[in-house]
Amino acid sequence: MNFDVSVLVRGVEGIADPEGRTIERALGVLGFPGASAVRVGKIINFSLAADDLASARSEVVEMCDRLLANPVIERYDITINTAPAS
Amino acid sequence: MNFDVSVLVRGVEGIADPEGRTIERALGVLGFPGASAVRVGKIINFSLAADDLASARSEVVEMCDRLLANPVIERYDITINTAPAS
Amino acid sequence: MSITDITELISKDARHVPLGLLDKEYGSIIEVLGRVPTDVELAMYSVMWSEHCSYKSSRIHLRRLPTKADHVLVGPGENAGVIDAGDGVAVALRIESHNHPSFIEPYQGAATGVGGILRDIFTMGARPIALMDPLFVGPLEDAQSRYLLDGIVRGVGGYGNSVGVPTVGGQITFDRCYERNPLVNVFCLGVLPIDRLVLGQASGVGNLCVLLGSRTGRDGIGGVSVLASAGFREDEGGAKRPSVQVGDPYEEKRLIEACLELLDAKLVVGIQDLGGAGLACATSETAARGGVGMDVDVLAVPRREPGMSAVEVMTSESQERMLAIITPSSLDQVLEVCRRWEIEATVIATVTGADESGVGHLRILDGPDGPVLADVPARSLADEAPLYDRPMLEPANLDERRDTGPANALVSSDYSEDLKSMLVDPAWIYRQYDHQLFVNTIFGPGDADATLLRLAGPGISHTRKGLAMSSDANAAWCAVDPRRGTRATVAESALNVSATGATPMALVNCLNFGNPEHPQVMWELSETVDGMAEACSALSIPVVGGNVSLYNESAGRDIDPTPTVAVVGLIDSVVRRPPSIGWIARDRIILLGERSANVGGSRWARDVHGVRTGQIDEVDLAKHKVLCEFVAQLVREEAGAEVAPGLVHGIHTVGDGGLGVALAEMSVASGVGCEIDEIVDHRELFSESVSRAVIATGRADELISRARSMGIAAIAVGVAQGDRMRVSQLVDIGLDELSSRFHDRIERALGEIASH
Amino acid sequence: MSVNIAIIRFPGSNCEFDIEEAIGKLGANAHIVWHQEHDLSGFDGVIIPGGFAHGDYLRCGAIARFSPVMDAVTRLARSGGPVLGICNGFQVLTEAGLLPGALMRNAGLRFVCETVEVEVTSNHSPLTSQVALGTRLRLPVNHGEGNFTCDEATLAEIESGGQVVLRYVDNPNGSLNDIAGISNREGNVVGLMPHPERAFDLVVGSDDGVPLLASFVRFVEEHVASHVAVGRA
Ligand SMILES: Nc1ncnc2c1ncn2[C@@H]1O[C@H](COP(=O)(O)OP(=O)(O)O)[C@@H](O)[C@H]1O
Ligand SMILES: [Mg+2]
Repeated sequence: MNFDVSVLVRGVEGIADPEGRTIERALGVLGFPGASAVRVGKIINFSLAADDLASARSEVVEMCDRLLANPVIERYDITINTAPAS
Repeated sequence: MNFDVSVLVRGVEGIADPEGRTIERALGVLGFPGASAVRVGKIINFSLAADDLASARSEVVEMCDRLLANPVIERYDITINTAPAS
Repeated sequence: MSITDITELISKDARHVPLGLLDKEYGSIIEVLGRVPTDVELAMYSVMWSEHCSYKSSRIHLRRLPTKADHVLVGPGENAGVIDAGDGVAVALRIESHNHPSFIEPYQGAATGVGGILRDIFTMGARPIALMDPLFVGPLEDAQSRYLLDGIVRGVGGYGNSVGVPTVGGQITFDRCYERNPLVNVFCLGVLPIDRLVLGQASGVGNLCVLLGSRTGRDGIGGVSVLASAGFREDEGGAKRPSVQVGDPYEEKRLIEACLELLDAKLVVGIQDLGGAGLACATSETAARGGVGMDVDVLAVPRREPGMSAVEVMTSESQERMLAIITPSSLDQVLEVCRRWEIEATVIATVTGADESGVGHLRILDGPDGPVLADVPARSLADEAPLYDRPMLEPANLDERRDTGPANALVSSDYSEDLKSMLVDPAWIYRQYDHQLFVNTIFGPGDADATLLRLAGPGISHTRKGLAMSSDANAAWCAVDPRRGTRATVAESALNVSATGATPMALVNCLNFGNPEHPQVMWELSETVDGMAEACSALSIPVVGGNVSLYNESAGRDIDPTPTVAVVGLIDSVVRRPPSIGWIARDRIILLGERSANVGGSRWARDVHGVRTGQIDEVDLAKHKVLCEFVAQLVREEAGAEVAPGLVHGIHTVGDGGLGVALAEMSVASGVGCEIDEIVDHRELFSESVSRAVIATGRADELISRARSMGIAAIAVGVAQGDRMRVSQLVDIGLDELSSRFHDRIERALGEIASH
Repeated sequence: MSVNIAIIRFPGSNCEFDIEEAIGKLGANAHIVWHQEHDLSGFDGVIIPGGFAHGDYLRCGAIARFSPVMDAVTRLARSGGPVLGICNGFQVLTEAGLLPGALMRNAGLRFVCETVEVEVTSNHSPLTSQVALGTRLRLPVNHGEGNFTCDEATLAEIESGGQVVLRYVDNPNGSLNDIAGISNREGNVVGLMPHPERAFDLVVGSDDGVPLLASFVRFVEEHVASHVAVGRA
């Protein structure tokens, strides 16, 4: 089966986010002072061939732990959907 | 009112995604050959003070057009939720 | 309070234990204060009296290093050493380690290591113009070591490149002793007009302390006491995560510019960076150095997160912050400069006078008139940590370890293959670093034995002088004999600098060692300091600064003693590019220095045969000094004249990998092979006896007779020619293969090019 | 008469002093201008130097284009004034819409600092107007995001319009059609990833950047002369 996987990787709470801060400052200068608490993350989309949803999920968890996220400073959220048959 | 905004910025179709390609290769090497069509995007979360949903949305569209995405290489998707009253 | 009272207090109260303080240290605190410390006081003592901040295990040894010379303006003890380079220009230099953080999170660990050392330099009033990054990781065959190397290199580049300071050199060592404890040392050098020199001192009762830069978050709390001052046990990486800091090079870039502008405008009385131990360190050190007190309003400190306690604020190691001491009348101008550079600036403290007995107190207040959370003699935090003369023990099996017999009995079936396996081009590393910014780089990484820069930079007067620098370390030599190994390391570094025509002027060192509670490690440290002192005295190179990193151990195994040194030298006039490590077809190849067939302590014995024992040759330091001066003179003649005498075409010192690796690198650099007939013994090819250099020349007789007239041994070993490297019956390798094995080593290991 | 060239300094610029020194050696007056300035009258040409204008976390040059000085740069460019962007300056000019296309992360995802060979492929720019077509130059590159890209229509247009002024001989970053530098259609605005100011003296290894920057200064001088002539007529 084919699955559409989306992994959202974000900094853990309390870790500084220089990119978010810079964007926040720039938005303020551009006339959007209402924006605050800007945080930037990364989203990784891919399709995955796997036997079933459970094995897809466990494979993606392993991918995250080993490659996609750095557990020391990042956390991740996984979304998996069954890909529409094409 | 306060809104939780999430802007997803991705490369437009047809533009190379070197980061996605590299991750795909690395996943293959690590023993996950089932992953394909890897694309990487950026997600920008922030809270926004605005009068109502419509004005929040139009403000975020403007932010995207002016700063958050480069239309030559990127497209964006906006999600806005009402922030839980605290 | 009586001793028994204190003992009783300690036994009831275990607050100090999780902070890494010993019972007797807690007792000393109670004795200093005459009472039980508050939480804020205790937290400040725990970070300031940590190994990392107080050098409590190493201080009594470091005193033996020679630190004086006429040109030394600032020696050890300040944020950086400073030397006079003439013409109103001074040079500030320092080296630091960021070992433990780089193991936990290689990118951010290395990045914040760069950030920290930069602040040590610009806090002296110098503009940072050069970084070097000696790195030590496990073998490339080990997957975790490859991951660490990749992250560390990205981190150094990610920070250095965008902060706008070029990384102009460094070193890379692969050895299994670093497998679970990589070392990231970072050297920085800055230049300044002498009259901008400023010290990290508070003075002037009523003066204000302004905190500049990033907001304070919960990053790196207890980093110095919990992280840098204890080893890693098996699988402990995770538990120490809260100490990870994230660097922001853009904030640092603006901080550099703002601080230099404040100093140029004479708006600052004293300034100090915030590094390990954060505000506790910056406030107590500046007050102690100036013999004054300080009232800190901890509520005034801008925070990144809600709900932070005073303890957290005082000990946070959030990056990119500085503390400036200014007169109240200059506040508006200071704020204006900071506003221009988009730097947050907040008055957080005032300078107070000493008490009737001459002691300046650091007081932490919760709000301008709020309750006093801490009141301690500033000096007791900064200067009065307990000093330990820890037990030392010479290892029992020294004779066996130093026996050169086993190494010298080794033979291989294919010396060509041995040599190829020993070649590593660090270009994969330095290609990821901006190494040309400021257009000063005459010899960048990979070009010569040392980096050579124009002595120039924004804001200082232009000269024709050159500034040479080399960072060196060889733990394998030191593991067998730390004293002799360190002498050889200093000698090698001085010769590298001399090979670009410069005279060595100053040295900084980073002593990376294992657990100081192991008596053998303390013996190694002590021997190393003695070796460094002997070499620096004999070669007239003052030690102007250093850093000690202890507890480099993993799962109970200490790393090999790794003293890193960086020598900086000056050359009066560079009007042409001096000769580098290439040669020209038909050059004669001359070896300067004594021949040796001892492969004890060599990389060949260690990496090819797994034999880690055997002494290296002793360096005759008096003779070595003559060699350094001779080599520098030869190169200066080529660099300083509009028309070069053309005696020296190429030069390369012999070090790690011996003559074989030196000749291979010269062949690859020039694209011309060589025919070496004088070397017939494989041991001579791989011996790492220092105090030797290879010179390529078209006028061999002249060169040899000049050398011999100085009492320096010199022989012709072969000629540069053809497209193969040939050494008697030992080695025969085509240049193409030699080049690809050299250039591709790291990429291949990382899978960035397919392996054969 | 020596011309006045503004070198724009953002808080994160870092090559401004290097280009100032190079332009000074060519006999023009180089002035460093803070990004908060609104007015560039009195300047005959503009250079945006390398660096990391505003930290460049979001996209290189994305925030820089909103600095007040960029309105003045845009006015000068639209009125035919010579504008040069080097490295980060090139990124700023594409973000500001003064040059077509965009610069993405290098194909290898690694920062590259090395000396590469480029070939002059068009004279239709201030940087190359005085340099023979086909000239090969050795110039340092130093960037993490130098991978030029654009859509097919734009590519066809810049190729046919002679707007590709420099091409890599051996592509270090994956850029489309080996593009190292481009000009606008009018030929007065030019951007390139390599650093000509870093190749300005044989002591540091190469002086191949001299003809390019000398060409730029000459172009500025001619632009001034033609305006003076127009003004008189
Ligand atoms: N980590 C590094 N960062 C930057 N440059 C490096 C690094 N490692 C090595 N280099 C550079 O590569 C060149 C060769 O290094 P090395 O093999 O240690 O030289 P040598 O053995 O001749 O002293 C030197 O110019 C050095 O500065
Ligand atoms: Mg070396």
